[in-house]
Amino acid sequence: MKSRTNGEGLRDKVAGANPAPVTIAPMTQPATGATLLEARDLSKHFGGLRAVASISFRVRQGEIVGVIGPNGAGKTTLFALLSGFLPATSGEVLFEDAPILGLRPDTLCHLGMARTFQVVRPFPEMTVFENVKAAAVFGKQGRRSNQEILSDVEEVLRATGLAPLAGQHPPSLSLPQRKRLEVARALATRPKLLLLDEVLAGLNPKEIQEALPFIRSLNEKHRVTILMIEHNLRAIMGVCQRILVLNFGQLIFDGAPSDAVEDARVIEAYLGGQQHA
Amino acid sequence: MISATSVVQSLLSGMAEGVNYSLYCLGLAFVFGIVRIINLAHGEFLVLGGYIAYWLLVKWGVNPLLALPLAAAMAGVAAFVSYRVFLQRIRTSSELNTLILTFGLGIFLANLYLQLWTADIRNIGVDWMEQPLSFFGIYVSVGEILTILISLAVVFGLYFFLTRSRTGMAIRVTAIDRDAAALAGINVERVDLVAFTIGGLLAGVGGPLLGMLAHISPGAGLHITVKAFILTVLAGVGSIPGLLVAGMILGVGEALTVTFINASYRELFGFALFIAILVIRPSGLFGRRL
Amino acid sequence: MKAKTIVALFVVFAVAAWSPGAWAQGPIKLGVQAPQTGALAKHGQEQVKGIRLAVDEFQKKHNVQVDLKVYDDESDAQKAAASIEKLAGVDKVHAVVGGYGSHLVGPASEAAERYDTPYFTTGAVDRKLSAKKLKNFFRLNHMPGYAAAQSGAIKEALGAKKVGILYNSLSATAEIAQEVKDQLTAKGVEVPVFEKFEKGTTNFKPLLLKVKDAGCDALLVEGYFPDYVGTIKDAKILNLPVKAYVGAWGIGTPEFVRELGPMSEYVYGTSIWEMGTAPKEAKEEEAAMVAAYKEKFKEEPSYIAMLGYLSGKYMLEAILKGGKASGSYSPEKTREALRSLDVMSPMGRIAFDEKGDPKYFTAALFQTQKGAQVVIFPTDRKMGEVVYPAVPWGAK
Amino acid sequence: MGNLTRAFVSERTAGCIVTGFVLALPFLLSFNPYYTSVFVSALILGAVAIAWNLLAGVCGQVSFGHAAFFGIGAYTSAVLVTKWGFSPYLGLVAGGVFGGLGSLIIGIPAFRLRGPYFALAILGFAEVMKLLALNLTWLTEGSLGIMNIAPLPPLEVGSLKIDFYASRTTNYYVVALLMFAVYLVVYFLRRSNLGLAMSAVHGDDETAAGIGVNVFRTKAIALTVSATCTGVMGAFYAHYVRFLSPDTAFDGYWSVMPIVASLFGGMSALIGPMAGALVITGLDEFVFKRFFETGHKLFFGLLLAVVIVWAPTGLLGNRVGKRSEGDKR
Repeated sequence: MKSRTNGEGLRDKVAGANPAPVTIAPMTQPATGATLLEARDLSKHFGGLRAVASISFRVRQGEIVGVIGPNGAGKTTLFALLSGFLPATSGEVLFEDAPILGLRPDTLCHLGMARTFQVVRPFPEMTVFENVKAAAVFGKQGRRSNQEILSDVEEVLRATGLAPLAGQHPPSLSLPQRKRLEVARALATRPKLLLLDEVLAGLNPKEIQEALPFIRSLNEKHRVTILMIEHNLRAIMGVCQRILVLNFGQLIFDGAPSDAVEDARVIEAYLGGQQHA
Repeated sequence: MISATSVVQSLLSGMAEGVNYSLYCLGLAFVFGIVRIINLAHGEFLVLGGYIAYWLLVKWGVNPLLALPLAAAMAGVAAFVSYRVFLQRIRTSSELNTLILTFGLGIFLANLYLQLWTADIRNIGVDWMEQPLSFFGIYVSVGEILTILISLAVVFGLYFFLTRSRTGMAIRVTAIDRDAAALAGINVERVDLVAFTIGGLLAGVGGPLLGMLAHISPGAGLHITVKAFILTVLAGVGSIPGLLVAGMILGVGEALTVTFINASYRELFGFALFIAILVIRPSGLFGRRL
Repeated sequence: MKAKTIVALFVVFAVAAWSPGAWAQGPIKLGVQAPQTGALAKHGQEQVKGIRLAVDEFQKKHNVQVDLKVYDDESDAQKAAASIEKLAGVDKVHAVVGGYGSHLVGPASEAAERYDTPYFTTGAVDRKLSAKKLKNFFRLNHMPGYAAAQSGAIKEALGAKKVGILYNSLSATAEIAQEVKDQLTAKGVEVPVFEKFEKGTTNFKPLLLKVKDAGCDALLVEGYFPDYVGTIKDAKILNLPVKAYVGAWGIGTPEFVRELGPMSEYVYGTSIWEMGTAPKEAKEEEAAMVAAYKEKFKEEPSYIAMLGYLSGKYMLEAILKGGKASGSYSPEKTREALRSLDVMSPMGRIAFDEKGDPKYFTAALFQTQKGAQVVIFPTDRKMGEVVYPAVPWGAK
Repeated sequence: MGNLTRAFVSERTAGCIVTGFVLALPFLLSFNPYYTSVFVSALILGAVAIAWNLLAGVCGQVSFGHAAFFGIGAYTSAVLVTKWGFSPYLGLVAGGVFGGLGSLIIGIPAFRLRGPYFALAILGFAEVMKLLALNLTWLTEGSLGIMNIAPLPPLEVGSLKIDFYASRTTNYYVVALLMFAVYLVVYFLRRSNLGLAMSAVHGDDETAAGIGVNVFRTKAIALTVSATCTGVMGAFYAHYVRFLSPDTAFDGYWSVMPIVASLFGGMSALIGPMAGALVITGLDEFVFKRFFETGHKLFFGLLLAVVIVWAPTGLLGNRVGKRSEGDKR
C-alpha cells in the first residue's frame, strides 16, 4: 500500500490549522464512475417490523450520495446492514463487485469501507491520538512501519484539526470535536467508501458551514466515495450529487437533490410523517 | 432396576426442590433485574432469615405464621440498612464495584453470624411438618407441601405486586427505562431502595424454608448465592414466572441425573446446562423484561 | 559448722544448678493450628476447646507454665502451612497439636517436618498422610479403625445382607466409603448402591430411592452433619424401608440430638469416644474430663473435644518427659517420649507405630438410644443391646 | 509516540515503588518464615490479579472464573510431575500452556456474550472444571487429592545451591520473579499494537470492529495470555503447597480475590492489582488478626465494603490513574 502526498490543504480551512501536506487514503482507482457499492433487494425484518424493505441502489466511485428520510425510515438500519453490524434478512450487497453480506465489520473495514456512528462512540479511556492511531494500525491489513502509521495519524489529526487535542481524552472534548474525532478515526482506516451517519447533527450553522467544504474536500482531493445520512436538508443539497430517500423502510426516491423536492412521494413522506408525528 | 414409582417420586422431589430453588433465588433475580446489582450477599440475607426463624420457632416456640414474616422482615431490614449505608453511595460507579461491595458485605455477615451464633449447624424441625403423607405409593411431607405453597404464593405474590400495584408499576418502569421513569416523575432512587429491601425480604422468606428442608449454618449463604445466579441466568433476567420453570428444570434435571446416571454428575448437570443456555440463548429461557 | 554450711551451700547450689535447669527451660510453648473460620470452623473450635482444657489441667498438675498459641488456618491449605511456619518458625513452639481435615493437615504436617517440630493431629484420617513416614507426624485416629468398626458391626451385630453406601465426595468420607465397601464385600455382604454426592446436596430422595429399589437392609451414609440431617429427613418422608441407618462420624453427638430431636434416635455411628464408652481403666479420667469441660465451657464435650483434649495432654506430657530426661525440650526427646507412650485412655489403648499411626485404634459402633450413645460393637466394649431393625424416622 | 510514553511515566513510578517494596519485603520481615510464606501467597494472588486485570482492565472482559485456569495449571503440573515424572520446571510451563488452551475451550463460545454474562460463563466453566477434577479419579485422584507433589528442584548456580523445599525466602523470590514476568508480559502487551486493540475493544467493541480490529481475535489473545499466566501461577502453587484437591485448586478464592485485589488496588494502573493484593494481605495479617483470633474475616469484609465506598477507583486508581491522565493533557 502506498500513500500519496497531496499538496493541497483544503481541510485546513475547516480545521483552521496550518496548511501542510496531507496523506490520507490511497487512491487505488480514479473516479471513473464504476460501481463501488451495490445493494440488491436488501431487507431487514425485526419480528414483524420491516425496517428495511427490499432496497436496491448503486453508489459509483467518487460520488457523494445522501440518504434522507423521516425518523424511523430505516436509514441507520441500512447503514448497519451495509457495514456488517447487523445481519440482513435477505438481499445482496456488492462492494467492488464482490458480495460482502455476512462479512464482519473489521473485514469490511479492511476492504475499504469505514463508518461513523450517529451517536459518537469514541474510546473514552484512550487519548484522541490513540483513538486515531488504533484506526490507522488496524484499518488496513498488512504490516506497516511505525513511522508510516505515525505520519498517517498526524496527517489525519492535522486534517481534522484535532492535532492540538491529541493528548486529550474524548470526554473532555466538545461535541463538534468529538464528531471530528469520529470522522478522523474513520478516515485513518484509509477507506474507499465512507459511511457518515449524521456527522452534522448537533452542530450549529457556523460549524456546519465549516464542515461542508471539508466533506467535499475528502471527496475531491482524496477521492473518497461518501454515503451520508443527514437530517439537515440544506447541507445535503449543498454537498450531495445524488440522494436516496427512505420512508418506512422503502426507497422512494433515487436521483438528483433538485428533483427530490419536486417528487410527490418525497413531499408526502415528509409532510405525512409530520402529520402523524 | 429402578421402579416406575421411584422415577415418579424422584421427579416429584426434583420439582419440589426446584420450586424452592426459585424461592431461594427470587430476591437475587429481582434485585439484579431491577436495580442491576448482583447482590453477592443475597445468601447471607437468606441465612439471616433462617437464623431468626430458628430462634423464634425452635427456641421460643413462636407460631410459624408469625415467625416467618418476622424472619423475612429482619432480612428486609438488613437489606435496607446495607443499601442505605453502603450501596446507595456507589450507585453511580461501575457494576463491578457493587459486586465487590456486596461480596465484602457477605463475608462480613457470614462471619458476624459465626461470632453471634457459633459454627453449629441448625435444623428447623417442626414435628407436624415432618409427617409423611402417602398417595398411591408416592410420599410427600406436610412441610414439603407447605413450603411449595409458600414458594408459589411468594412468587405469584411478587408477580402480582409488580403488575398490579402502583409501586410495582414504578419498579417495572424503572427496570425497563430508568431515564424515562425519572422523567415520568418516579423517584428512581427510592425505587432502588425499595427494590433492594424487597430483595432482602424475599431472601428472608427463603431462609426458614431452607432451615426446614435442609439446615442452616453461618457459611451456607455462598452456595445459595451461586445457585441463585445460575437460576437467574437460566430464567433470563427479569422473568419472574420464568424462575419457577427454570427452578423446576434444574431441580428435576438434578434429580433425574441422580436416578438415571449417578449422583456425582448432579452438579455437573446444573453447570453444563448453565453454560449451554448462556451460549445458545444468552437472554435465558424466558429472557423478556418484566 | 562451716562444713555443714558448705555442704548446705553446695546442696543449694546443686539444686539451683539442676532444678532451675529444668525451670530455666521456661514455659512449654505449645502451638495449635486449627480451622476457626471457614468450612471446618465448627470442628476446629471444638478441638481447640479440648486442647485448652488439657493445658489448664497440665499447668495445675505439673506447675509448669504453658504458652498456648492458637492460629486459625481458615480451613485453607495455604494458611494451614503458613500457620505452621508461624508456630514453628517464629514462635518456636516445642510442638504442634490440632489440625482438622486431611487436606489441611497434609501441607501442615509437611511444614512441621521442615521445622522438625512434632505434629500431633486428631482430625485427619487419610492414609496417605502417614504413608509419607514423616518422623514428626502423630495422630490419635486413622481410617482403617473407623472402617473396621462399621463393616464389622454391619456383618456381625446387625447381620445385614445388602448395604447401600452413600458418601460425600470430600476426601475423608470418600476414602472411608471405599474402605468399608471393600471390607463388606470381602465379608460377603452385598453393596448394590455405592454413590458419591456433592457437599451441599439437599435433595437426597433420588439417591434414597435407589437404596429402596435395591432392597438394602442397611443404609450407610459416609458424610457430615448436614448430610445426615438431609438423608434422615428425606428418608422419613419416603418412609424408607431399611432396617438400620449408619453414619460415619459426627453423628449422634449432643448437638446432633439437640437439633434432630426424636429423629436422632436409633442412628448408628462410629465413635472414638462417647460419654461412658471409656474402658474401665480410664473411667475416672473420663469423668474428670467431662466434669471439667462442662465447668469450663458450659456444654457437653464431643468426641472431637475429647480427642483434642487427649492430644494436648499427651503432647504436653511428652514434651515435659523429654525435657526432664535431657534438660531441654527438644523435638527428638519429645518424639521419643511419644513413641514410648502406651496408656489406657478414655478412647482405649494408645500407642504409636513407627509411622505415627495409632497402633491399637479401633472405633466403636454405637446406637443412639433415648438420646444416649450405646456402644454395640465391638463386643468387648459393648454397653447395651442393639435395637434392630429400627430407624430414626420410625421413632416416635 | 511521545504521548504514549508519557502516559506510562507514573505507571512506571508506581511500578518501581512496588518492585522495590517486593524485593525488600523479606528483609523488612527479617526473613521471618511465616510472614514470608504469607507474602508468597500474596504474590501468587498478585500475579493472578495482574493477569486477570489484563483481561478485565485492559480488554474490558470481566471474568468471574479465573479459578478455572489456576486449577487447570495446578493440576496439569501436578499430574505431569507425580504421574509421569516431568521436571517441576517443565510443569510450570505446561501449566501455563494448558491454562491457555483451557481458556480457549470456554472463550470461543463465550466471547459473543457481554458484560456479566461473559463473566458468568467463565464462572460456570470453573465449576465444571472443578467437578471434572472431582470425578476424573483416574487422572486427578478425585477428592482425595494429589499429595506429596515434588517441590521445585534445587537450582545450583556455581557453588550456590538454591533450595525450594525448606526455604520460604527462595520461594518468595521465585514467585516475585514470576509475578514480574507476568507484569512485564502485560505491560509490553498493553504498549503494543495489540494493547491498542484491547483498549479499543474495552472502549466499544462495535466501533473497534468498525475500524478494522478483529474483536474476536483480540479478546481471545487477552484471555489466552491472561489464562496462561494464571495457569503458571497455579502450577507454582501446586509445587509450593505440595497438595492439591479439587476444592483447593479450583477454590472460588482464585476467582474472587483477584477481582477484589484489582479493584482494591485500582484497575487503571497495571500495578494496581499487585498493590491491592499486598495491602489486603498485609492488613488482614498485621492488623485484623492481631485483634481477633477468629473474627478477623469480619473486618476484612467490612474493609472491602468501606474502601469501595470511599475510593471506588481503588487505592492506586485515584493517583496513578488520574495522574497519567493529567500527564497526557
